[in-house]
Amino acid sequence: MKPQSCVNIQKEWDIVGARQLGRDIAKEIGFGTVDQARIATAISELARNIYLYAEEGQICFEVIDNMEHKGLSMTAIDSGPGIGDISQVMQDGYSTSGGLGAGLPGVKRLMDEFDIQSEAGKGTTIKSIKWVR
Amino acid sequence: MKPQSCVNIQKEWDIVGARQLGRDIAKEIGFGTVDQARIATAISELARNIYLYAEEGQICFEVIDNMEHKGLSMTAIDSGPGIGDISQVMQDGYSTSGGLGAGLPGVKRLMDEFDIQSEAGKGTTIKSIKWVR
Amino acid sequence: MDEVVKLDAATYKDLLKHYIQTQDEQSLYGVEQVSKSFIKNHILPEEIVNLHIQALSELYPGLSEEFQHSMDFLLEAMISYGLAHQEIQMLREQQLALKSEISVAASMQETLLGTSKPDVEGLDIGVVSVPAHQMNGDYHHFVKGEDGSIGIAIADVIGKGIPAALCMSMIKYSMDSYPEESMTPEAILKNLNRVVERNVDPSMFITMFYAQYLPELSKLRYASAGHEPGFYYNAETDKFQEIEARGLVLGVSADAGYQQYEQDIKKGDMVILLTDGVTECRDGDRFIEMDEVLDVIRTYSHLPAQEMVTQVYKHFERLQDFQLRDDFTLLILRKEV
Amino acid sequence: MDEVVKLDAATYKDLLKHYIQTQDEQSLYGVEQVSKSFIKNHILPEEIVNLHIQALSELYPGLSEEFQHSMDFLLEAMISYGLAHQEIQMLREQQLALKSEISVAASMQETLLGTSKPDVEGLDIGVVSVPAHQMNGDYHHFVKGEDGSIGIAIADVIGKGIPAALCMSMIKYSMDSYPEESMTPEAILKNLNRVVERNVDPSMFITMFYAQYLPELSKLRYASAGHEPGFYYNAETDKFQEIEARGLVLGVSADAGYQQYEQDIKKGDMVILLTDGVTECRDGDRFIEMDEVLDVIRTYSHLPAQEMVTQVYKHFERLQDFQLRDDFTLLILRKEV
Ligand SMILES: [Mn+2]
Ligand SMILES: [Mn+2]
Ligand SMILES: [Mn+2]
Ligand SMILES: [Mn+2]
Repeated sequence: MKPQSCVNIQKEWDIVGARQLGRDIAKEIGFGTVDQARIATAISELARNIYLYAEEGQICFEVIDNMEHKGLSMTAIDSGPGIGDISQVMQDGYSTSGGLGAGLPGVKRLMDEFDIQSEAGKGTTIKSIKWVR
Repeated sequence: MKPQSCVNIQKEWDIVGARQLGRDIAKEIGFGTVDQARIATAISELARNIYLYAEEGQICFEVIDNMEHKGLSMTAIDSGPGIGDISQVMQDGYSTSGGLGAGLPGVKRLMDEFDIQSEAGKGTTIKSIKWVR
Repeated sequence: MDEVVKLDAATYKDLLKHYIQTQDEQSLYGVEQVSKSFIKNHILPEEIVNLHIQALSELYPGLSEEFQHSMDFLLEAMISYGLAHQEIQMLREQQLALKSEISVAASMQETLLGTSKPDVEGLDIGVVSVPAHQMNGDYHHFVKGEDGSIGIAIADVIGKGIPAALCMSMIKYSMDSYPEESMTPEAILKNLNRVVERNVDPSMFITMFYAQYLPELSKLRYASAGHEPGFYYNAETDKFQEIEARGLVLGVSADAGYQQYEQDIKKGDMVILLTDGVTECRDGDRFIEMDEVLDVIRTYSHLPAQEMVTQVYKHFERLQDFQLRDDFTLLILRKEV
Repeated sequence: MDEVVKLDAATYKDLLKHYIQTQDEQSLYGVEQVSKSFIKNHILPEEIVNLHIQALSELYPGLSEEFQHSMDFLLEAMISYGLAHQEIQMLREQQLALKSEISVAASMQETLLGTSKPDVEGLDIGVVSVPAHQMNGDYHHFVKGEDGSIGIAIADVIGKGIPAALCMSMIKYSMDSYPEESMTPEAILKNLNRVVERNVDPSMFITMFYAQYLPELSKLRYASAGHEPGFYYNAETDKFQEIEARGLVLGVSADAGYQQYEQDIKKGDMVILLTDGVTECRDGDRFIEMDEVLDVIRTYSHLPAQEMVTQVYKHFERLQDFQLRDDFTLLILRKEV
């Protein structure tokens, strides 16, 4: 297993940096063009959430390579205000009503696995994995 | 105003013929590529309805060219079983649930104007117009 | 499924090749069919772009790098559309679940509110009541009194859909508890007004028209609680006239009283009761005039009452593009002999 | 709007040009943003393909005919996706309308079914009741008797969503009409059973657990109509035990009778009442075991009762991926002194 690589998200430019790193790793471990683009879009969503609502946070990438399968794990951690009602933000259309973004349900769709933990006032941790097919 | 041109729909091949005639007229009166493709798709839906459910019918094209605007009018006439509950077939998803086709709501979306009249046992007449923008 | 998709992909490539060579309509009709099959098998638009890139680079190995890069760029632009596309499936499923729930609730409501037209010698009755959505916020019912009189209630909860229907069900529960068949229209409205005022959310109001037809006297007795006025058709003069009746909407003031009116009914005369869903039909952006409703009724007045109301409903359903904006209830009573 | 779209189209072309030259990530991030803006402005996928064709043929006027034709073909394949995309907007609007209707109905229901925790010296009560959809088919309420006893009802309509909620509202209407506060649990269930049997659709069943806490005797009296068993926590032995109670579901048989049980409650003891939405939580495809529920309750048992039930709910909400499969009601009662 490779060591974790993380990108700090503070300015909008960092979103591009995170996408670049994520895409490079994805390409390296064998994801096709479509999946690379989906992973990049998921990174955008996660990173924009940090940039817009948490001011500070990071996205960490880890390659998973066990006997059964290979994949990319992404963890977004921030120390922002946290999410009060997770059920609500995980609902389709909650953040997309204006077509402004795919929101967290979008990330869940773009990736294969998804878990979120959040505490008001402390921050949010979102972990997601995509497996190479 | 040009005379009406009609295509009889009896076999699947006639659907292609109707699309070809509709697209030719559409191109001639100045519709762009996207609108040509939309008109062709609307013709497919109308013609398939006749081919699948009415056995016999025709689609007639007429160029509308008055002071204000120019457009293509299409009328699908069949002597099939008719539609019992029009409200129902005009509902989204009624015929598309399996993704099988856009159905009549699709035709309504692809065109600018849409009117339908149907009588059980006698047949159905669907008139739709698209205006050149 | 995967086999189907592979087959579709091969067909796509063949059709593409053929189209590039001949630009024929048949290939375009073919790709439309393939595209529908892709949608059915949950293939997303960015995958179509990817398929296109692959097919083209197999058909024309010497394609320029610019073209390759441009297509990767287009693929990226399609990802958001793919996400939106996936939302449809979710939305469709949710919609289906909600609708089936509502339809169960609606059939519970139908059982609860069910009424049947009384069979009276020489009286032809037609009624149609169609909800704008699945649950009906309009209400009508018939009661046959022991004295041979026919009680007819027609009501409309302000608002439509589920909340209105829920409200209506509560009213029905309350109404069941007192002996309507022995009371006059004014007394019934007075009583109901108290029940509504006490039991229903203060933001909910109900309008109701209550009529009693007395066959032996050929008389209609009625009272209204702010309800859309009905019409009386005089066969002798061949004219419609509004049935005037004043009265406060149910639920506003606990001690409202209601005035009672009377009307003689002769052979061939009609009584037309309705809710505002009929009179406030819209044709595009234009509200229809009451005269138009009466004209349509007149057009079908040679038919039996039930067919008459059905045809009138069909007329306005089409006029409104098959999407009712409000619950639609029309009730016609004709004295035949 | 049109101005925005024109601007977006120009941006698309610039980004495309830049990407073809450099293949940089920034252009791809840029096109993602543009693409979202297109979606927001109701631009369909086939229009993106068209835009791509135009941009590319302006940037590279010498593009091959094959490429041109291939793109016309791709555009045709996108029309079906465009139609599906338009359906989303419709579906979203309908969903919004339905949901707002249901939320009005849900708040009417909340008013109707509303209950407040009684304030009793030395008794700590916590309750959480969350519907799986917007309307709750679970029910609980508290009654304070004149003798100082606390009546607690917890019930579940078989099924969930709007029909269950509608059914629950009817029950509430019926319950309001008799003097619950002077009756024993067995008598209350016996009475209610008759009401349900008579008034509710035969396909609808209701399970109910009725408990009375008698502070002066430190005793719990209870009876159950086929309801999910609750638990008694014995502080002395630090053990949970199931509260056994047998009885037929409400509404099956008009003359069902109910057995009444008693339990002494000592300091630190807890009574845990729930609906099957708690015990039939699922973790993926696996149903959780009852012991897991009790373990979670134990984990938070140092907290005040209200916080305890909230934390337990949050635990299972997350376990179920934030999508409840059934209405979830958990009520905990702790004797403090
Ligand atoms: Mn209404
Ligand atoms: Mn109305
Ligand atoms: Mn239930
Ligand atoms: Mn349940």
